[in-house]
Amino acid sequence: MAGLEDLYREIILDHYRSPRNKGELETPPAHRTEGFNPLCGDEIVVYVDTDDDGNVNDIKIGGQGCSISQSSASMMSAAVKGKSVEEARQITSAFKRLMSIHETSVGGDGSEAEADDLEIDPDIKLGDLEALQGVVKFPTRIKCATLAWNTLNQAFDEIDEA
Amino acid sequence: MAGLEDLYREIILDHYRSPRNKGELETPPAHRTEGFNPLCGDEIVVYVDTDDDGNVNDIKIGGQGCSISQSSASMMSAAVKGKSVEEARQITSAFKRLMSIHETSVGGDGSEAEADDLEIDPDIKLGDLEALQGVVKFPTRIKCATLAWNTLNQAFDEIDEA
Amino acid sequence: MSNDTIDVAAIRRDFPILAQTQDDKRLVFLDSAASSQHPQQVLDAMNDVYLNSYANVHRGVYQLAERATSAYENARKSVARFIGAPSANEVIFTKNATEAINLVAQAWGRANLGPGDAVVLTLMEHHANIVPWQMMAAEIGFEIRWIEVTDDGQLDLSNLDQLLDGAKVLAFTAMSNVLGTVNPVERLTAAAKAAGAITVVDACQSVPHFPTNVVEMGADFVAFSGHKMLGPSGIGVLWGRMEMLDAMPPFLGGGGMIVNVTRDGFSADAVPGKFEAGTPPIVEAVGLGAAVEYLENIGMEAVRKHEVELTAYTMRTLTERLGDDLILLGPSEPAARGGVFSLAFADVHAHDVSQVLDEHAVCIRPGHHCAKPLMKRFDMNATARASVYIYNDTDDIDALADALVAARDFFAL
Amino acid sequence: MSNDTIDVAAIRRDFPILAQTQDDKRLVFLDSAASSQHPQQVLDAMNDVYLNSYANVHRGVYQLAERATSAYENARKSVARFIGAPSANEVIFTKNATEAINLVAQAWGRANLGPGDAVVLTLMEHHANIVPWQMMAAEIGFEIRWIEVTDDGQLDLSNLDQLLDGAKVLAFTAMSNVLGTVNPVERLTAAAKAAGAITVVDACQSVPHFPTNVVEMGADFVAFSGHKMLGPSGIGVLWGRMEMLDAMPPFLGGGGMIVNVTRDGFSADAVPGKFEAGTPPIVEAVGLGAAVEYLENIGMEAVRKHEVELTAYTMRTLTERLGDDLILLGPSEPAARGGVFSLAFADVHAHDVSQVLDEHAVCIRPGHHCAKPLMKRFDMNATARASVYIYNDTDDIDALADALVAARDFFAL
Ligand SMILES: Cc1ncc(COP(=O)(O)O)c(C=O)c1O
Ligand SMILES: Cc1ncc(COP(=O)(O)O)c(C=O)c1O
Repeated sequence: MAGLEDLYREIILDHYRSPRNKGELETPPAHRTEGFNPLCGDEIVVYVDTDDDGNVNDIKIGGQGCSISQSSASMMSAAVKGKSVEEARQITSAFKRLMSIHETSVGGDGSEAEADDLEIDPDIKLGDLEALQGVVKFPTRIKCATLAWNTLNQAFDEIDEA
Repeated sequence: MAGLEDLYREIILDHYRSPRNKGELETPPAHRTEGFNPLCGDEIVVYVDTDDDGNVNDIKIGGQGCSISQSSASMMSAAVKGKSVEEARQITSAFKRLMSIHETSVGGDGSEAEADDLEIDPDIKLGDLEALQGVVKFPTRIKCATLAWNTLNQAFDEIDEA
Repeated sequence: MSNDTIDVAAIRRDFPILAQTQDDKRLVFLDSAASSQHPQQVLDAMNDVYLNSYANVHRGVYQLAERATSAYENARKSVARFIGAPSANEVIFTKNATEAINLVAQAWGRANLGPGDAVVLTLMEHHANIVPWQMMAAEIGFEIRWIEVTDDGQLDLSNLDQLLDGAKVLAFTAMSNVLGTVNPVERLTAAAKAAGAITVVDACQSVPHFPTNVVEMGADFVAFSGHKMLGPSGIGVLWGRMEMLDAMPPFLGGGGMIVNVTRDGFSADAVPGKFEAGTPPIVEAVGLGAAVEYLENIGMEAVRKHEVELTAYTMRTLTERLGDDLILLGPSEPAARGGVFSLAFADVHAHDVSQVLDEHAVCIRPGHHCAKPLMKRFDMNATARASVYIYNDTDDIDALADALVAARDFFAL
Repeated sequence: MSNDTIDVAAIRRDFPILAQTQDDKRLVFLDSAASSQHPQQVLDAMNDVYLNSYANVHRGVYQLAERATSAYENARKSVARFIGAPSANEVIFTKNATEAINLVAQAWGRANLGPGDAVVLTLMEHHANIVPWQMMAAEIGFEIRWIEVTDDGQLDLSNLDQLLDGAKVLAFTAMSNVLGTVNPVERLTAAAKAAGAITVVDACQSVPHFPTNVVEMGADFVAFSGHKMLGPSGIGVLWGRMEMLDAMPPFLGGGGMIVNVTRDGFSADAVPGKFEAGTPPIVEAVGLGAAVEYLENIGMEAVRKHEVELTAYTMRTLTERLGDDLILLGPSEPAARGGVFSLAFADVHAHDVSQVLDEHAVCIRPGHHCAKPLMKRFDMNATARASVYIYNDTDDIDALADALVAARDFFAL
């Protein structure tokens, strides 16, 4: 099963089995946003607490999903916690680029193709998240990997609008 | 053009060129019913004047259509004029049987397949109308040949209901 | 082999796609509940139209058009015969079952439902038999009532009379696409009739697998799709009782569904034309006609018997090989269900199971199967669903079991 | 042959159906305006899916499903490129153009039109662009206004501003399927925009024959069918500006168009999923994608040039051979029209003309061509319509003229 080891790296399975920042935050002050993968039924709930200076003070993840969507959410939470919203958005863009969004097709869903065209700071390091690179070879799984990120972005948008 | 001579018998062309009973009747006392062939746009208007004893005192035909629908209407008017409504319905059934309705398929149109199941008097003679038999070999033209008859039947139904 | 058993090896030879290998492994296709594969006979029938007799239907007098029209109308007759419809004119071709149900919910619904009315659905419906009613409920303001589902995946009919009291519609699936549950169609239609409600049966999962007689079902409307019964994509069927279809307004407007059009308005054609606006899926209907003939040649009794046997084998094998590690939703009695198996491991997500199975060339489908209210009822967000058809045999089930064992082991802590 | 001319003989070799004879006569197919024929490349693309890569789309993780999904989505991209759509997600697959127009009239219409509003149509519309609006007018109570048609078959735009005053929608055909008239699309969309009306362009007869750029057209919605542009039956396209599609409610409800469904309601998916309820015409979309690539290889400029030349030849030949016996509707300038010829003899009905032509293996269509209000305008109930495409040449036109002469003589008094 050569292909499978590409997809299911050890670190991914580790985050799946021991998810970081799992749980809920009180709302308010935190903001709660739900995301769905309409194809497979995965649900993500992102609780994010930002302060007046635009920093992600805390983040918690709820919901159910496959190893890819859950581990991606777990790694995301670790990557953005304590960062500024601006940096978090940059990491999101960098991650989506890693997922080849814009270059490869995902099929059927408007949102992916509309990924934002932010200039990405070359200093952004994805670290552990790079382990998800193998997902690119499994096109339908890209939606699993990006679910949490799209939900986080939506949470930021909702906070901005409020 | 062997096939064509089957379809366009001389008597058919004669009725087409010199239609019998063409015109209108005053309504009331006559009854006016329109029929359409939705496929080709042919229109038939049947004016029929029945008396209290259930006889077709007079009939006139209006509308536009192809040689088959026009000649069939013309022959029909000649065949039913002066007959009782009951006889006229019998002739209609006999004519539809000649058109193989029930046995062959016509396609798409509910009304044809629902042709009534009257017992047909074996004494009914179709006479000139037999010339239309060739139409059976040209399935789409069956609708042309039966348009006037369906319209007449509808007129009788409307008179019955009134 | 006796007359009522089917020769799977011979059938497989008719399905070119099943001969392929994936990484040198025999392809094991267990996703027919989503969409089935196609025998060469169906492809030949469609190619024959395109190569020899293609034209738009119902409008030409030339020979190609006559041949295309009669091929299309003969398909209508074949489908009518297959489902026991009293008249071919009661068979309306749509693009899929979803359009068929929307046609009823929207065209019949707008003409017949009002605020304060009630429509009864079951909790095991596919979204295709939920969302159209929810859309109309939002527009019109009627109530939707739900027949609950028991723990072993049956409809809970204990309060049926109460649910039907004052209801105008009962819409339900003949067989669950998630649980495999075969519902008591005749009991349900009879109860609805007694309560004065019309019935809409989603027969997507039953028509391909069971002998069907719409008159015996006692329904007013029956919807199904061609692509789940060996037919092509792009074609579905709405059967309706003529009386209902006659009295209903049209759904889509356009060419082919009118008797006359003036500046001031239009008059609709007779059924079925009234409901087939625009150029229909001509060649797709012909393909479905060929699929129906293929199934008739096998015999639907034999199809059902094969599937009950394979269902029993599947349940036995999965229990033997995976025991308590694997949850199988739905009724435990093979004869009470169709060949649809929704599986779940406690610790491995359906999506991951499917991925491992794909490595074994075993094709199954993970997800909510367009039945989210039902998934919620069982507190799941996804299952891995395997489903069988005439071309599946015990080898396929053994391969499924092997691959499931591998999936469990791969993700074992 | 230069680069912008087309090689009809080479093209004809790609269309197996055109090689057939009828009573030893070469088949002369002149009914492409109703539905066109299919190059082997389109049939091969569809067979390839059925033989190698068929599965339901968007829902499986196994390789067949991945391949089917990407074939389907690649077709969307091909169509988007062909019509100059800014995003592939603006391309919605329907079963035909009629469904596409109904989608706009019903889903956009119910959300945006009210009593007292006005919708402007032209008198040369196909029923597909009349009846959906009449159905909504009857439901909602808005007014329908008509752009008249001049004697030479052009839109009478003298009172356009007045007609558009206060109108919410202008829906019109880019090219008449009866008269061949090519309408001034950009002028009409600009006038509508200035008046605050949205525009719906019925591009059934233009997309197959002209280079198309939906952005330059300036329309909000554009509808067309696959089966008139070398594609299979069972597939149509609605293109819409993303902003419009985003803001609209869905049309059909079911699987594949939702993000979530609960007992209490549903939330709709993003465009295009929102408008593609149920299993879509998967293989039909792939066939349309292949058709688009076939046309791109020829080049739409070359297609148009060929048709203008053939139109000029047709008009010249018919005049020479039949003179005043034959009436040809529509504009007299070949460059102002498409290759659609509605013909009428004073004394021979179109149905009879077609019948005689069929004996000569010449396939044309008699009738009202689903444009009864237009026929009435010209005081006719039927014409005999011949129409050309890339596989027609001057031999076909000569055969048409011969057969018309024979028809006239057969029915001569
Ligand atoms: C101008 C025009 N509009 C609409 C249609 C309807 O297309 P379809 O029947 O494919 O829905 C046609 C073709 O019949 C047409 O020519
Ligand atoms: C029970 C049931 N109903 C409805 C549908 C919808 O069928 P389609 O997608 O062909 O419209 C399906 C299949 O997806 C089904 O299984």
